[in-house]
Amino acid sequence: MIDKTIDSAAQAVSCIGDGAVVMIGGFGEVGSPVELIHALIDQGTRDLTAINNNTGNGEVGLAALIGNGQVAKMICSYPRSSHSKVFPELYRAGEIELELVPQGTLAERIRAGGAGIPAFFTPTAVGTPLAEGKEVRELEGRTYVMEPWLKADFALVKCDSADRMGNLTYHQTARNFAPLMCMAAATTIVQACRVVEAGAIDPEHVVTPGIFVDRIVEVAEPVQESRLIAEGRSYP
Amino acid sequence: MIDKTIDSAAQAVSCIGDGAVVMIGGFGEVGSPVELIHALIDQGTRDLTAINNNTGNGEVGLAALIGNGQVAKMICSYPRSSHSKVFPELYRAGEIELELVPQGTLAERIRAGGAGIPAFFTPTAVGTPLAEGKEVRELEGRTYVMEPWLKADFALVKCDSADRMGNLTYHQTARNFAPLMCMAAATTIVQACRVVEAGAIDPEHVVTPGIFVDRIVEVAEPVQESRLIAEGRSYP
Amino acid sequence: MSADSRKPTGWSREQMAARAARDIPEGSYVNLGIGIPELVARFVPEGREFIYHTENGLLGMGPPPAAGEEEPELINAGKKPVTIVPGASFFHHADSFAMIRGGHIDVCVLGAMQVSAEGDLANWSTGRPGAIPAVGGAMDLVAGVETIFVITQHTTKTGEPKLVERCSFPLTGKGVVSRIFTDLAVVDVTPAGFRLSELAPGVTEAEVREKSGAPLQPIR
Amino acid sequence: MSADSRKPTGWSREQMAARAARDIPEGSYVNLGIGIPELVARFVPEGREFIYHTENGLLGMGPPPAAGEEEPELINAGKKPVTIVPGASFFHHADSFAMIRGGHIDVCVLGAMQVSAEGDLANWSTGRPGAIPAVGGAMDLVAGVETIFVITQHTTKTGEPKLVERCSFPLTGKGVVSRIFTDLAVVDVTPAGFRLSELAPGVTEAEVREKSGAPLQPIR
Repeated sequence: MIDKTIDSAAQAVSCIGDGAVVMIGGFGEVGSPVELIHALIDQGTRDLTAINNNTGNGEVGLAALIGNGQVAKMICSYPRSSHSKVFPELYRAGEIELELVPQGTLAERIRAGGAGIPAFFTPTAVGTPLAEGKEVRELEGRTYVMEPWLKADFALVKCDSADRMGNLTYHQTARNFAPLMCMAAATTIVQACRVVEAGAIDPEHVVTPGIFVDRIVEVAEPVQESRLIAEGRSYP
Repeated sequence: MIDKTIDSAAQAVSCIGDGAVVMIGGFGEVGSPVELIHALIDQGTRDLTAINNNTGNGEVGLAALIGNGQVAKMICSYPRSSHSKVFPELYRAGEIELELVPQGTLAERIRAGGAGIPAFFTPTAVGTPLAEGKEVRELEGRTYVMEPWLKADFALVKCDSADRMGNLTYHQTARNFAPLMCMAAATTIVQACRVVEAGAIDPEHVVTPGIFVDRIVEVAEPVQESRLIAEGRSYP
Repeated sequence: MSADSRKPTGWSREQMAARAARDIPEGSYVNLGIGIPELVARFVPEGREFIYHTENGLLGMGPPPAAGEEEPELINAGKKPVTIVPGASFFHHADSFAMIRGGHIDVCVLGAMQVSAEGDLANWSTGRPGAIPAVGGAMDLVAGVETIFVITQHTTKTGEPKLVERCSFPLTGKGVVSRIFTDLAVVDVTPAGFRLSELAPGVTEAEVREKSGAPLQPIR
Repeated sequence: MSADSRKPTGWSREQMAARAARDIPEGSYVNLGIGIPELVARFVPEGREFIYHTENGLLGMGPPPAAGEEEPELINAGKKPVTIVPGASFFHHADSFAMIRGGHIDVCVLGAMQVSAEGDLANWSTGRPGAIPAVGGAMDLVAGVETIFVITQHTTKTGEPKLVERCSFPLTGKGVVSRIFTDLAVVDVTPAGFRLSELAPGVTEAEVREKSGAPLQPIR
C-alpha cells in the first residue's frame, strides 16, 4: 500500500545531503515549513542552494538556516525584511551568493521545472538590469527575455491537510509557492497540520495531487514565526 | 455592482462576429458547452477558427457547427471520433483547414496565451512531422521544439457553479480545457448549471477565479450530446 | 492664494490616494503596491466596485481586519493582515502572476523612486554598493498590467525631483507609467513627455515645474 | 511443441496485459493508452498498488462502473466511463500534461502500429492521403514518461511485421520504447537493437524471428 507518511521531521529531511538545491515554500512567514527547516538545522546540512521568495525573519526558520551558515546561495525575489538582519549582513560580507529573480518569473520558472518546460519567454524585466546577459527576442512586435526552468533536489512545504497518497490542501494565502515547488523537486517533503484518510479530501478540492509528493510528516500545531520573534526566540 | 450574468445563451454569444477565433471547452462531449454552440449556430456566425480537443460527435454541438459550414479552421489534437463523419468529410473535400497539435502542447499553448508567455520549449513532437518547420533547440543536452502561445477572441465553456463575479467550479473530468481557455480568451462566455450568490463558493475551492470570466448564462439542465445522438437528433 | 501663503497647500497622502481612486473605472481588477498605494483601497468612489488582487494569491481582498481579528495566514503582498470579500478566491503564485503577466489586471498603483518623461519607472533599487536589491513583483506588474498609475511625493525628502528626464536608478520597466499622482499635481506621461493634468489646491504651475526634473506640457 | 501443432500458442490480449502489469513496480503512477493497454488495469499483481492517471484530468482512476452506474462526466482518455478510487483528484489539462511532460508519470503502456529497433514508435497516423491524422496525447506521453511499454500483436492483420528496422509510418517519438509485449514474446529495445526477453507458451524463437522485421538478439 502506498503510504507516504513518516514519523518525524528529522526522518523526513534525513535524505537531504550537503550541496542540495532546496525549494522552501512560504511568502514571508506564511506557509513557511518552520519545523522542517529546524530539522534541517539540527541535521547541519551545508552548502545548500535555497529557493524561497524571501530570506526569512528574525533568527528562526529560514533566517536561522541562513544564519547558521548552511546556505551558500539564495534564489529569491525579495531578500529584505523588517525583521531580519541575517541575510543582509552575510550578503554585505560576501559570504552568501544571491540570484535575484522577479517574483512572477520565479514562480513561472518553478512551474516550468515541474511541467517539463526547459525555457520560456516573458516580458518581465526587459530593459532592466535583471535581463542583462539573457537572450532577448522580439515576438509579435514586443520584446521578451528567455528564462530557464528552475528545479530542485528537494522541496520543503507546509500544507493544511494531507492523505497517505500525498494529496494536499492549503489554508488561505499559505498556498503561495508550495504547489509549484511540489512539482519542481525530485523529492517533495511536506509538513501537514493534519493527515487524513485517503478519500477524505474531496477530489474536486485537492490542490496538490499526490503524484507530486514523496514524504509527509504531521505537525499538528506548527509554530508561528512572528510569535517566536515576539518572544525573542532564536534557533537552535 | 459587478454582475456578469446574462439572460440567454443567444445574448451571451451575440458579441461573436464573423472571423472570430473561438476556444470551445470539452473533451469529447464531456464539458462541451452545447447550448452556447447551438446559440452560435442559430446566429449563423461564419469563418470561425475553432479550438477544441476534438471535432464533435454526431450532428449536434461542435459537429453541427462544423457541419453548418461555420468553421473555416480547426485547431485540435484528435479530429477522429466514432460518432462523427462531419469533420472527416469536409476535411477530405478540402473544405476545412486543420492544425493538428499534440494534446499536451495544445493545453500548454492555451495556458501560455492566458499567462502572457508568448513561446516556450517542449520535448513533445521532436523528431516527428508535427515539429516540421518549427524552431528546434538543444538545452541541457536534450532537443526541444519552440511552440507559440494560443489566444482567442472568445472562449465558450461549461461549468458547474458560477457566481456573479465569474468564479467557477467544474464537475469531475468536465474540467479539462475550460480553466485554460477562460484565461486565454479576450472574452470568456460561460454556461453554468447553477448561478449562486457571491461567497457561496468556498474561496479555497474556486477553480477559475472571476477575473478570467466575462459573461455567464445559467443553463440548469444542459443536454447530453450522447443522448441527443442516441435519439438520432441533429441541430438545428 | 499665493505661493508664499501659510495655508497648507497640496494633497495629503490620503488625498493623493482618493484622487487616484477616482480614475479607476467601475468593475476594475486592481493591484495596489506597498505604501501610499495601499491607501487607495479606502477610497472606492460611491457606486463603484473594484476587485483587489494581491500577488501572493488572493483575488477579492477586503480591508484590514479589526485589531484581534487577524488571521495569521491571510496577508497581502506587504505581508500585512487583510480580509476577504464575498466572491474571493485563493490560488498559487503561478496562477497569480498569470493574471498579472497575462494582462488580466486592469490597473496597478505603485510607488516610485523616479519616473522619467518617457514613462520609465525606477522603484526597486538605488543601485548603490551595499544596497540589498529586492524586486518582488514590481517588474512583473509593470510588464503585465495595461494601466500603471504611480502615487508618490513630488520630490524626495531632500528635495530632489522624482519626475526626471531619465532615471538614474536601475529601471523597473521602460515606458510603463501612464499617470502620476503627487502631493502637488496629477501628471500624465504622453508621447511628448510629461503633461500637467491637474493642480492640487493652492499649488501653482510654476511650483510644480520648479520641483520637476523635466519639462511639463501645460494643462490643456 | 512444433510450430505446426494445432494447440493454441502465444498470449491472448488479456495475457499480454497481465504480463505487462507484472513489470510495473509497486506504487507506480501509470498511464494506459487506448485499446489493449486499457486491459492492464484489470491485472494489478497481488500486493501492489498502482495509481492510474488519465490525461483528461484524473489521478486515481478506478475500474469501469457497473452497467447503469455510469457518471456522464467521469470518463477516461478513451472517452469511456470510469470510476474513482479513494485519494483521487481532478485537475485541468495543463496540470495533467505537466504530470506527463514533467516526468512524474512512471510508466505508460501504449499500442503501436510500428516499433523500430532503435525504439522509435509510430502509433498515430499511416500518413496515407485521405487519412485523418489524430495524435491526441501520444507524443506528449512518449516525450515525458520515463518507461514506455508497448502492447501489440506481433504482426498486422495482414501478417506484416510491426517490429521493424525503421518505421515507415510517421513517428510518434524517437527512441522512446523500452519493452514490447506481443502475443508471441516480450522483446526489449537495447542499444544493440531488439532482444528477445521471453517467449509466450508454445512459441519458438524461430517463429518470433520470422514474424519480425528486424534482427532479434537471443534470450540471455
